[in-house]
Amino acid sequence: MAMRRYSAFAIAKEAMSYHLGWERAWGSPAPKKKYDVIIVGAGGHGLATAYYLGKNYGITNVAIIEKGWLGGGNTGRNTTIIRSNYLQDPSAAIYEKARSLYETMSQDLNYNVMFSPRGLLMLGQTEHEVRGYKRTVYANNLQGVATEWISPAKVKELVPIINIDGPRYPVLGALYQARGGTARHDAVAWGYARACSAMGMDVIQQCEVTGVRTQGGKVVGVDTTKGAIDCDKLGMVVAGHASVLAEQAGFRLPIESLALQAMVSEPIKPCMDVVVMANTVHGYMSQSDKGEMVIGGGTDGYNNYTQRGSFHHIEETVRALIETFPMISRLKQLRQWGGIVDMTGDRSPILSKTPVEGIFVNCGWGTGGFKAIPGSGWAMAELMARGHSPLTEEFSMYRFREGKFIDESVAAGVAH
Amino acid sequence: MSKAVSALGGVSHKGFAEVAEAGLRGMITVRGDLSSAAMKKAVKAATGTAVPAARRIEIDGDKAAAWMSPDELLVMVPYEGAQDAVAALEKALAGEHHLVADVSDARSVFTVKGSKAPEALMKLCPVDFGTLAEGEIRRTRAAQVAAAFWKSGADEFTLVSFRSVAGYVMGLLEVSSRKGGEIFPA
Amino acid sequence: MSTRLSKGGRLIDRAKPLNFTFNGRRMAGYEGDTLASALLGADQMLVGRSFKYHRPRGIIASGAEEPNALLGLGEGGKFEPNQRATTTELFDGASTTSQNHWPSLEFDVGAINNKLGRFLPGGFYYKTFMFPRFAWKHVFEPVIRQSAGLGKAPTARDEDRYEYAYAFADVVVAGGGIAGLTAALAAAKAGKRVWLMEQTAHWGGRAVVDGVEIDGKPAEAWVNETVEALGKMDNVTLRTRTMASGLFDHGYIMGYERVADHTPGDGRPRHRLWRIRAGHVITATGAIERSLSFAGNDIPGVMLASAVRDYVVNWAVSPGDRTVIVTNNDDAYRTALALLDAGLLVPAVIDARPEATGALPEAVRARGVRVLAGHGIAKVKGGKRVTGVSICVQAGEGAEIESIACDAVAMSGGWSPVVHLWSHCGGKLIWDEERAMFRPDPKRPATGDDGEAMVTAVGSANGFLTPDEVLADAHKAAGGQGKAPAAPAESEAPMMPVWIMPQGAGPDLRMKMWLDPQNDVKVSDVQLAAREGYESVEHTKRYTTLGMATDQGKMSNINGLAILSDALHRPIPETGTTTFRPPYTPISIGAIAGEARGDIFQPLRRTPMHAWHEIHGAHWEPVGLWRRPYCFLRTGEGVHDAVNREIRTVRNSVGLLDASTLGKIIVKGPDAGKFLDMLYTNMMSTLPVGKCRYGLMCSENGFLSDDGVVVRLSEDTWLCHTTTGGADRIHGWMEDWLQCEWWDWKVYTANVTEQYAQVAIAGPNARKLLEKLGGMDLSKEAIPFMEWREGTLGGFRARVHRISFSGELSFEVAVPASEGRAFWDALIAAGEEFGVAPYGTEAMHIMRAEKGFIMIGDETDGTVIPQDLNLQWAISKKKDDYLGKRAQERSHMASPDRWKLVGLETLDGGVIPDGAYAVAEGVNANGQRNMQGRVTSTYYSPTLNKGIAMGLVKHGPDRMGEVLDFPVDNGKVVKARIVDPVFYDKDGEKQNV
Amino acid sequence: MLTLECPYCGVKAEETELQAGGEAHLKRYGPGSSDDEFESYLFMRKNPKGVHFERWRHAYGCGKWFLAARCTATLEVFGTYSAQTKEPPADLQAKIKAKRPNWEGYK
Repeated sequence: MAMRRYSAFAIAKEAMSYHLGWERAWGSPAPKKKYDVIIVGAGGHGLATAYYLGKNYGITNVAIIEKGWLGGGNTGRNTTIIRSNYLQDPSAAIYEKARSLYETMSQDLNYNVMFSPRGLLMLGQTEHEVRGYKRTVYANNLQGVATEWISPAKVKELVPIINIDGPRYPVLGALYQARGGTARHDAVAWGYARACSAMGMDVIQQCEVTGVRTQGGKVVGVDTTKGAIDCDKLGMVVAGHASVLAEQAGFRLPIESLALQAMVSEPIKPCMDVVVMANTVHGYMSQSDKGEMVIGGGTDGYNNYTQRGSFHHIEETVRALIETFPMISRLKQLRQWGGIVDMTGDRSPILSKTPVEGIFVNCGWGTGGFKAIPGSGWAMAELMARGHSPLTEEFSMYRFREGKFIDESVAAGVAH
Repeated sequence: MSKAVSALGGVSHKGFAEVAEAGLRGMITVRGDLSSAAMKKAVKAATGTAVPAARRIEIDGDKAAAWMSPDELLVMVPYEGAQDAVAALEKALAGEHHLVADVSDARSVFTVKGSKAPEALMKLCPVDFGTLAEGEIRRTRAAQVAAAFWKSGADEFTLVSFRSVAGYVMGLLEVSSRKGGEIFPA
Repeated sequence: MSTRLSKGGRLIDRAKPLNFTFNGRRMAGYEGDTLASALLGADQMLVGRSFKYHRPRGIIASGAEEPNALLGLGEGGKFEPNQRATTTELFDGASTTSQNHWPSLEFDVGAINNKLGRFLPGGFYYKTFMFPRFAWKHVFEPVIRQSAGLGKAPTARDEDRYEYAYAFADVVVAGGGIAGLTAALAAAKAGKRVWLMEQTAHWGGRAVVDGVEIDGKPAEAWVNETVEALGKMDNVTLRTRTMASGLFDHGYIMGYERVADHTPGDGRPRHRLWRIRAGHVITATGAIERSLSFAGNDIPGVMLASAVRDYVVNWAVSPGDRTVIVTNNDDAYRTALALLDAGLLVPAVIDARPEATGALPEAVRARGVRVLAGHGIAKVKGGKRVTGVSICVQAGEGAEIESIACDAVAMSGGWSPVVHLWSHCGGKLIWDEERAMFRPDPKRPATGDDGEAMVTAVGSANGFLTPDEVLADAHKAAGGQGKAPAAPAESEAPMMPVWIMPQGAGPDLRMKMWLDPQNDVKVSDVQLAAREGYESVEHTKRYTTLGMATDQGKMSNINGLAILSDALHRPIPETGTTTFRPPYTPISIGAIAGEARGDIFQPLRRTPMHAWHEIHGAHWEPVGLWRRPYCFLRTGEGVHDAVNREIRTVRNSVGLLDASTLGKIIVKGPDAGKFLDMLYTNMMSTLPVGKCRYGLMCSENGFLSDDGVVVRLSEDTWLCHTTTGGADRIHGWMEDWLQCEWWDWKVYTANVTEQYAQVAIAGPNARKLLEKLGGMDLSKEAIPFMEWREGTLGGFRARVHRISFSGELSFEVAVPASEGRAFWDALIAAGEEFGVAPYGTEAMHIMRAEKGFIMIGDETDGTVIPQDLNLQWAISKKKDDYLGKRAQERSHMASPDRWKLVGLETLDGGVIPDGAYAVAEGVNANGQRNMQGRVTSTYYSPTLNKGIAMGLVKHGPDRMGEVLDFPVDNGKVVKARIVDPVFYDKDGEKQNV
Repeated sequence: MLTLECPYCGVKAEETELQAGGEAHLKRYGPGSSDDEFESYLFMRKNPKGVHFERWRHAYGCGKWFLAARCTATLEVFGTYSAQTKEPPADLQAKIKAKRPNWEGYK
């Protein structure tokens, strides 16, 4: 379907007719018999993969199949942080690719995803952490990622509500990425879905994959609740449920599914313009455009597919953040929720060919997937179209047997 | 042994319950086969009590033996008697696979007294005080640290923590027993 | 106007007047008032501005569903934004302010958005603000942020305290209305341990307002008797002001007790968060009345019919003098009766149903009130207050039939069971066509650890709306024996679902029908979302923000769902609901943190010498939960100077390090040697009794995880030292292997870390100092390097190890922790003549770096294997296996291209910045500069008077003498030469004297 | 917020008293094993949406590791048992099978 441009003028024009003239943002097609490429999972990563298959490689005979509603998994459940200040080369490359694509995403998609490069700080609260972050700054500068180490005074200037004096964990400085920030998570999925739909791709919601069909070690199609669909290539992009799908295709993945929780406070007037991560105390916080303080912490320790986590993680996060931001004690928690994240052996993602020819897998983003969406889609599209991509090279699912890890916990306690 | 001091020097606070650091206590970790004859004999000799059953503490005057796990006991004696008790236990268990370690100085002991003592503890420990049996020792956590406690008198609990966190535990107990914080005001 | 009536008010005590302020204006209320009832009693209907359009907002409800009446309450360290006035009890001196307006509530500049409303439909921001690119962050977003956000941010540190409490019960009943009381009594009589909580300060819920009769008594009397009976039962705990805020897995239910919100400053904790483990949960959480969607339904003065009744009956407050009632059910007629009973005017009841002939409508007619069946409100007139309503035919398009003057509208769109707790843990709902409500599906409850239902909904929370049904349901569900409490059966005519009023309203009217008055979501916005393909209820919610306000859509979410379903021509159950997430209503973040703040925010582990360090200038460094002195500052001394002084003291005379935090684990048994050989890369089974050996431990993934000195205490007993951070982790690791893999091996372990205070006495004068204490022969012959002896030193029971991490003559002495402080004092006293001084972790780090010793956490970071650090000498070649060995055989780990440990020396003698990378030529496939090494430790060495560093460099040990480039800040490049990592006393002569 | 009964001391402990330890009954592969075996041992996990056998430690209690059979989709706990076993006890397997007829069984 052709895409009508969004703009202030279009809104003004529609306002004259009570906005009755707006068209669907994306179609609601029935599946065709066969596609060149099927992407399983219409979350941010899956939709972005499809989008770049079309945009960069002209592959548009694509279906994106979604069990529930598009963007309804982790894309719509995260704390929307965008950053690329990773330590290891492969991570910095793909996250910086993603961050740079976020810069122009609203214009590329003609959909305001509200990318807000408001600046992101990772607090150094122990000597050990300071050393890790300084190392990251040096690495980033060689990787083409603009980060710097800033003083406690500068931290206080950027975040007036912060308590930098401890006494337990005084702020000793911060790793600062000025072009890190946030975006509106739902809009990312919706914007991609609209763009994919406009390229003639089929976004098929409420359609669960029930089996993967292979012939002679090669994929030939999938069985779904809306019937069998054939394909030449299959991309599995189902955060949280990757193991279940891999099992259907007959292989196993080095991942475990865990619950990760987040919460928001009631909205208040703007008091913090940047994103702050405090890894010593396992908490991070930003303020949304609605005014809610968006707070996240660590994962549960046990396998879980329920999208509900254990409350004590919320408690741990909150008490730590109160120590650093005393004012939040008098705010109220509005809502908490959970998502299922899949964790690999080194906590870094997998973008990889698989033992089945024609099947590609994108999973294992753990707690950090949202920020990677455009870069992940870009790289995955290249991998699927060309058979290789420099951005995915190191993220093979076979790296574990070689002992070639991409470990980001080196610099920080948690990798969100 | 005047050089030996407890972590907090016996500090106490009086809120709706009275909380106090109870001073040094001889404590010995004993690991081994709890059902063996040698173990029974060794414990009897050290504390005058039987080997406690699972989750039980056997008390005899100022001595006690508490069940810590299926292969571990905590033997309690007066602080001054700990070294002799270690030696005696070692001797009694010789020839059996076992481990005896003096941990008297690795622990802090607290008492929580008063009719509302459970109200202070139920703010800290995820334990059902309604079903806590007489003579039961409960290993759990007190807020963010490991602890064990048992009912040591009509209106009294004894709580043991690691020594390094004694200040934290006393902080917890003081805040939890502060007046006005009664959970079930009379 | 709204006003206080001269009589009545079952909850207020007129003998106890209370003063408070609203926006600085003094007002008065009574004890028993909520902030909302007090404001209404003082004729303050306008209480805030909406989120998006800044429209005037009045009080709508009387409970948790209130979307509008959110106030700033208190001042300074007791200020809290967004306090819901309807659920906050009035107290004397309360200082309240309205929110989200500038410069004032009456005149708000932001209301310009209201005028532009037609240009700001749902989701408009996704379609615009995209050009120019920088403008979102710098222009549009700041404006949007400033106009959103409701209450002011608190600025001061919270002055209140909070706490947790744990409770256990067989049955937890949430809600203290007649259903909850009935269920609690039934369960208690069955011998169950029962916990009953009620979110307000009062028992009884709606029944007491509505004048229900139970067992022949007025509800109020029955409630009082029942509460008294429950209070006498030992197996029952009753709790008011305690809201069941969330249900979590395995019957974990959270109770949010507002202990002292109504008595601030009385020394009690403000909130208590109950964490209750329930065998079974009964939700008796009642139902919430729905609004009706007619144009202008957001104008102050339009309220829920039940709320109007509550204000009149409970607080003797009349929201208006002339109240028009609009309804689709019989229940709203009770409000008419209550108003009439209070002597107020009801100009008309507008009933959307074609006819209204039930007992309640007839009773109202009998009091002379006009009942207009088949009619609706076309629109409400007024701006900051209702002035009248325009009446139309419900089945039409909104043409005005007549206009009725009034100053309040009481609306009722039917009732929605409160299903939040039921749903939090996965309980499912079914659509009840007849009652037009989602109610709990008893076939699909949330299940507990046993796989069985863990929640039962009762009463109106279960969809029963009349007292007779409610009581019977609650009694039965709780396993009640014998007769249930009974109420006379009431015959109410069926309600009629009304999702839009009038049914044929055009776009102009639909743009004025509010679904979510706080966030300004209107009927037209939901229809727009449906039109644009946001068909999933979650899409619609997120696109329009429906139900995302601080009330989470309690009042009108169902209306939105119905409108979405209608727009998509699909039945309501197919649309479903959004996910119910905890908390039921917002709970204070302070309560979630509990007692953990200030000194007890986290455990602080202290060594026996901690207090000494504190009073002697310790500059602390957190290491795990410990704090260790980084250095000891003397008056006027900087950190750097102190560290250098400490190093010189050790190198030239003698220093003391508190090493008590090092882990100490006893490993004992016939298989202990075999076990340690698996744990360490070294051979530990061959270590002779009396000797010490430095050992390495790897994870099963091959990476170096910990190191330390292992001591053989006796034939079958070893003592393993770990790093400070490693003690508990390594002990757990040992137990893991012993319990889960090699459970037939005879080995016991004990973590005795805290049993000992440990002090390193290091420096050329170390022996002399210790000899002054006396009691042991400390000569080289009696206790050679890397050996240990037990004895008495100066009267202290001591285990003395000849080990050195500084490269100097060094003794590490362990004494019982209880004597640690005395021992330390003795050492300080004995060392006075040598100028002894304590040294901290930084001096220790530098001295070990001077010696080329690696440090876990510096040279290792979880990606380093022992081979990288040239520690092959510590890896036994004789062993078939050790933890990590197989991993280290993998191709990447066995690669000769791994970065390896070397020393680094700058060409100019300066210090390389920490963490700097050495670059190689060119860039990689992703355009990143190639790297060939990095700095792992770097210091200024006062001993050598120059910078020294260690690093990992590709093929490093083969490249001695090569110079590497380390780009650092501002385009500068530091050049450093690859050298031997041992900078000081290469032959180790000093430590072995 | 789970509760699991420690089979050693009988305490029905809550999750904050426990430490989770991942999939149970992993067979250790050391030197001499193939790359496949070692990779499978250390990284490849069943991660089922359904019945899962897993390790827990009663960390704040008796300190013992034990094993649990738990459903990762509903969090139902079928039972806990000793860590000193190579595979789930037969009676537990039978109990699970009875409750979940579609369960493909252990392994």
